[in-house]
Amino acid sequence: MYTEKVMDHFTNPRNMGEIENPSGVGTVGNAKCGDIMRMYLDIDDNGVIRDCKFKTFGCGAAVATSSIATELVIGKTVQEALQVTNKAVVDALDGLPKVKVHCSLLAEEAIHAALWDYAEKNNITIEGLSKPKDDVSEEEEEPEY
Amino acid sequence: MYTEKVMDHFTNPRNMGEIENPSGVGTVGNAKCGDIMRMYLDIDDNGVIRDCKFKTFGCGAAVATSSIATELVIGKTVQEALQVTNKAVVDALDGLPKVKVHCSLLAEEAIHAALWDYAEKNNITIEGLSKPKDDVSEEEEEPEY
Amino acid sequence: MDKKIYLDNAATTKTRPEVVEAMLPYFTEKYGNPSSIYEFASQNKKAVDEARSIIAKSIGAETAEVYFTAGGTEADNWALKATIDAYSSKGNHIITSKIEHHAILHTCEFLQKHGYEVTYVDVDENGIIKLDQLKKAIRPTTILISVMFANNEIGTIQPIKEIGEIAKQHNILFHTDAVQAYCQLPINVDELNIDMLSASAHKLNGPKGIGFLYIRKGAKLRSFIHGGAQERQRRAGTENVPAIVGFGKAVEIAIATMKERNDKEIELRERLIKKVMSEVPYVRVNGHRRNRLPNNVNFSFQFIEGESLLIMLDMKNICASSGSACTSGSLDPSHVLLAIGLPHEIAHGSLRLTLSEDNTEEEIDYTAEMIKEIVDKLRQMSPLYEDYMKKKA
Amino acid sequence: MDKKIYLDNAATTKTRPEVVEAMLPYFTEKYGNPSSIYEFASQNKKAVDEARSIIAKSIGAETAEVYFTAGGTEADNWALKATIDAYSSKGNHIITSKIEHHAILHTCEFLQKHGYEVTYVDVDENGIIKLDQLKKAIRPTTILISVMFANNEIGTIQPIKEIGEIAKQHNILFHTDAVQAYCQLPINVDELNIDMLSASAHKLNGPKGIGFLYIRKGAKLRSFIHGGAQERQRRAGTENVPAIVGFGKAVEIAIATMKERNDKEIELRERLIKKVMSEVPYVRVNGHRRNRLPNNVNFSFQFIEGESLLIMLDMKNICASSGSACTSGSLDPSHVLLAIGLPHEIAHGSLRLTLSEDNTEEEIDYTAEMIKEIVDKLRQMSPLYEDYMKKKA
Ligand SMILES: Cc1ncc(COP(=O)(O)O)c(C=O)c1O
Ligand SMILES: Cc1ncc(COP(=O)(O)O)c(C=O)c1O
Repeated sequence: MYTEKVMDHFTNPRNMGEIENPSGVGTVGNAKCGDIMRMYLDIDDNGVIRDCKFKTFGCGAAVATSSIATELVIGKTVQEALQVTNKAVVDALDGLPKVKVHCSLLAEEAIHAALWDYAEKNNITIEGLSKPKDDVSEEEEEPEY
Repeated sequence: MYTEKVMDHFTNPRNMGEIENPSGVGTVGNAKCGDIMRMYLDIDDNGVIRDCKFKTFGCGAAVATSSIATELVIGKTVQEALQVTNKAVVDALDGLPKVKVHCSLLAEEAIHAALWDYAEKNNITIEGLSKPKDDVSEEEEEPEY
Repeated sequence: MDKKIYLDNAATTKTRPEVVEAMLPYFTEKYGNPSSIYEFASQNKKAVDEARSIIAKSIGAETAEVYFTAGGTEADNWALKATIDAYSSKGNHIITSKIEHHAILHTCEFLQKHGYEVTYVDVDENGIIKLDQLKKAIRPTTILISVMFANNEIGTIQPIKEIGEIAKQHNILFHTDAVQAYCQLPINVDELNIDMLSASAHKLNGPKGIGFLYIRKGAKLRSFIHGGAQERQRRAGTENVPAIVGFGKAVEIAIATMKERNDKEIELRERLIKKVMSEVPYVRVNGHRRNRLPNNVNFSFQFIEGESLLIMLDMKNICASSGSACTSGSLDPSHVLLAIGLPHEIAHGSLRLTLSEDNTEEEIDYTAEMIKEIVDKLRQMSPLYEDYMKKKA
Repeated sequence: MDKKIYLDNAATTKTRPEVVEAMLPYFTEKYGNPSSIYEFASQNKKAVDEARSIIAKSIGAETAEVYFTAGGTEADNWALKATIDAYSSKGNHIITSKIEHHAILHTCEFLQKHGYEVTYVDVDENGIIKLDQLKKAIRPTTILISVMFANNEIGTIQPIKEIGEIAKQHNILFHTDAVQAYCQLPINVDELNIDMLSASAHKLNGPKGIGFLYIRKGAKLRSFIHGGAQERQRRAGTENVPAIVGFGKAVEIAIATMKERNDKEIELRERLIKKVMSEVPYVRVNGHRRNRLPNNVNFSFQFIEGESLLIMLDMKNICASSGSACTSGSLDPSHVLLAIGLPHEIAHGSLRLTLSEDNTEEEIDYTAEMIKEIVDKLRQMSPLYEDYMKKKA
């Protein structure tokens, strides 16, 4: 079902855990659809993401996308991090099953949510960032009966 | 599908053939439903069936019922022959598949038709014998869709 | 002959040993449910998709256009009943032929009882559908044309390309029951404008209980069997993995050997027809002489009845059929033979012999001889023959 | 452990070697079509009827009341859709439960789109149907009650006898989906007033792709799959002889070993439940503690999600399921777990382990250990667990 990359990130998640006193933290998803992602960011004075950690309640893809997303943003500036799209996440994992693509959206949204929190805490505006919904849904192919 | 008895009478039919100048001959059934039986009777002056022969166009059961029917009537009086029912024919063959029971009716009717012919030729009435239909049909179980 | 001579390959075929070999691991070793998440079972999903891909390629389709069913009958039922449902806003009229298999005809009767209209187009004396009649039958409410690729009794191959074109011109969905033609004839669904196609594995040396329905991408189609999310949510029920794998294997072999088999079968077929025609009087060959399945021979013998003939052939170790196997037990003569214009008593005297590459010339010669002997014997018993001879004399 | 531990017998089972053995001759040797007239093929009819007779006996039915299908799903579809048709003059209302398999639920949804009315009766927290609600749901137009014998996810066994009595009192047909219960529990259709019953061979160490529908004599029933005259003109399609023979063999063995298997499975089941309950916090057992299938264990672990758990178990060579296999790929938590009142996040953290007599105590102990280890690990990753612990602290 999953690529080797996904399995690797699921079984050996990178940057799993919490950051104490994070610069920003964001939680997205909901238990109803079975995925909750929380991202912690540690951002230095130059707006560079020094560290990023995650906690995730969800399927293998949810864990893997969280894990790879942390890797993708660490070392990036806030503005660069904002450009990490769900597509980048999927590509970095060598693809995701169609029914799991929503997990990558969730990862994108989690980063955005953490950045939003950082912006609010610091009373700044990050260009291109809008208040994230805390729920992510996606149109699904309706089965026809 | 068929009992041993049926197979025996089908593969070694008894009294198959014609009788020249028969006392009576009767043909029943039709090609549409795939069965035609012809019975020849040789009846002596005392009204005893001296010989009986058949020709049949039809399935294995049709041939076997014709064959056994000839055996059942030979040596019998006309009145006795009239009592040879399709049930007697089926029993004598150790049974017939349900869809083939109509063949035994055909055999009964063929005997009756030949007896009718004999009666007409001799200008007599045989008690209990009415003019046979020359077609025999039976109600079939209607498949439900 | 001591050995059984099997000449009923249109009824069913022997499963190839290679096919059984391919299936075996999926019973006791790789038995997992392909829908399961763990590797042990999900590898079976790959096996299923491999078979699907072999089959898709064999008719020039995409893998995602092939849906497994429990056989040809289910595929036919699905194609007709579910189409109706999906296109009911457009109309309620179906066109088919008079010589379809009962899987189509009885389904059409069912639909007629439920408010749908069906036109049964005639065929000519060779069993070829009357295209002008078919064209005339088209109405604005016509939602489906279903015409079989090749007939199971008389072997006649229909002008599928022409029918496909007509359907396309009128923007009507075209389904073909290819249960007898699939893997016996080359089929390309795009070239022939086929939108849906039914097939069954046990007709091509695959296992029983598995078939498929090809559905062209874009065709609206509903499920016929509802339940779990198998077959892309179109056909529910735990996948029959061993049978699917066996089906794939059987198709792979059948496609690779098609030309060779056809050649051999046609040779044997012509040998049998020639022998019987020259040695038995009052006989005719049913079906088109050229546009026919390579392995199909269908005779009508005057004055005798088919079942008797079959039983006597059986006693000589020859397995044959007098119509479609499914309808034996019925008293009516074959609807196909009536549709090509045979009178009832001639239709009753029909014999279908469907060959395989495993048959030998020796078997064919022996069969012709036995046919002659048995037909003679049955004619001696026949009141119809008696009448005919007396009239002639 | 190096060896695979298969704990997903509700999804499908290993076909018994004896069953495969029984099937094998029917592929390459006795391959004839049972509808054919010649001895070579008609002996297969006997083989089919022998299997039918074994199966009929196993539920106290008559041989002629058992009809083979391609599986449990087809049997369910048939029972519901064709009944509707036969009893439509009486009414258009069906009663079923909220925890049926999708083969029933999606079929009901289909029927609702076609003008029929369906009442889905609630179950209690253990998954037992609310009989008072069922009684109240009965209308003059109710033509069918369909309630599953035992649930495929949580293993709860329904009060079938009571439901059968209610149905009988009201002169309503009663169908039960016994796919999970058949050959796991004793079933007598007369004692339980069952009019129709669905079963599937691959759940009891038989082959995939074969099942049956029991239909009580006298019940009006139409065909669901139309075509040839097979199965007494009720279910068309060339008989899947090898699978039918295998089904018969599997039932024969399963019935003979039922008691013994039940005892062993219950012992293992209780061992597993006890171990996990005592070693893992924040866990619950779903389903009725006593009225449950001998081989079914269903846990919900708080704060974690089922798929992750499954994949990690898979990496430890343990095959399990987080719901019905057919629905994996879906994002929604199991409708069964929601129906027994679990909140979404708890339902998502569920794990189904369905045992067989082949499992060992060692396997069970290892599984319990792995569950503990993995649940711990996943909770360390879980933001829900983090929040809970912080709140608690
Ligand atoms: C033309 C045709 N259609 C449909 C079928 C039905 O196929 P199956 O018996 O595999 O369901 C057959 C064979 O019996 C057939 O010859
Ligand atoms: C309760 C229940 N009903 C129906 C089915 C469907 O059976 P099958 O997959 O054999 O069609 C299953 C199994 O998947 C089941 O557990």
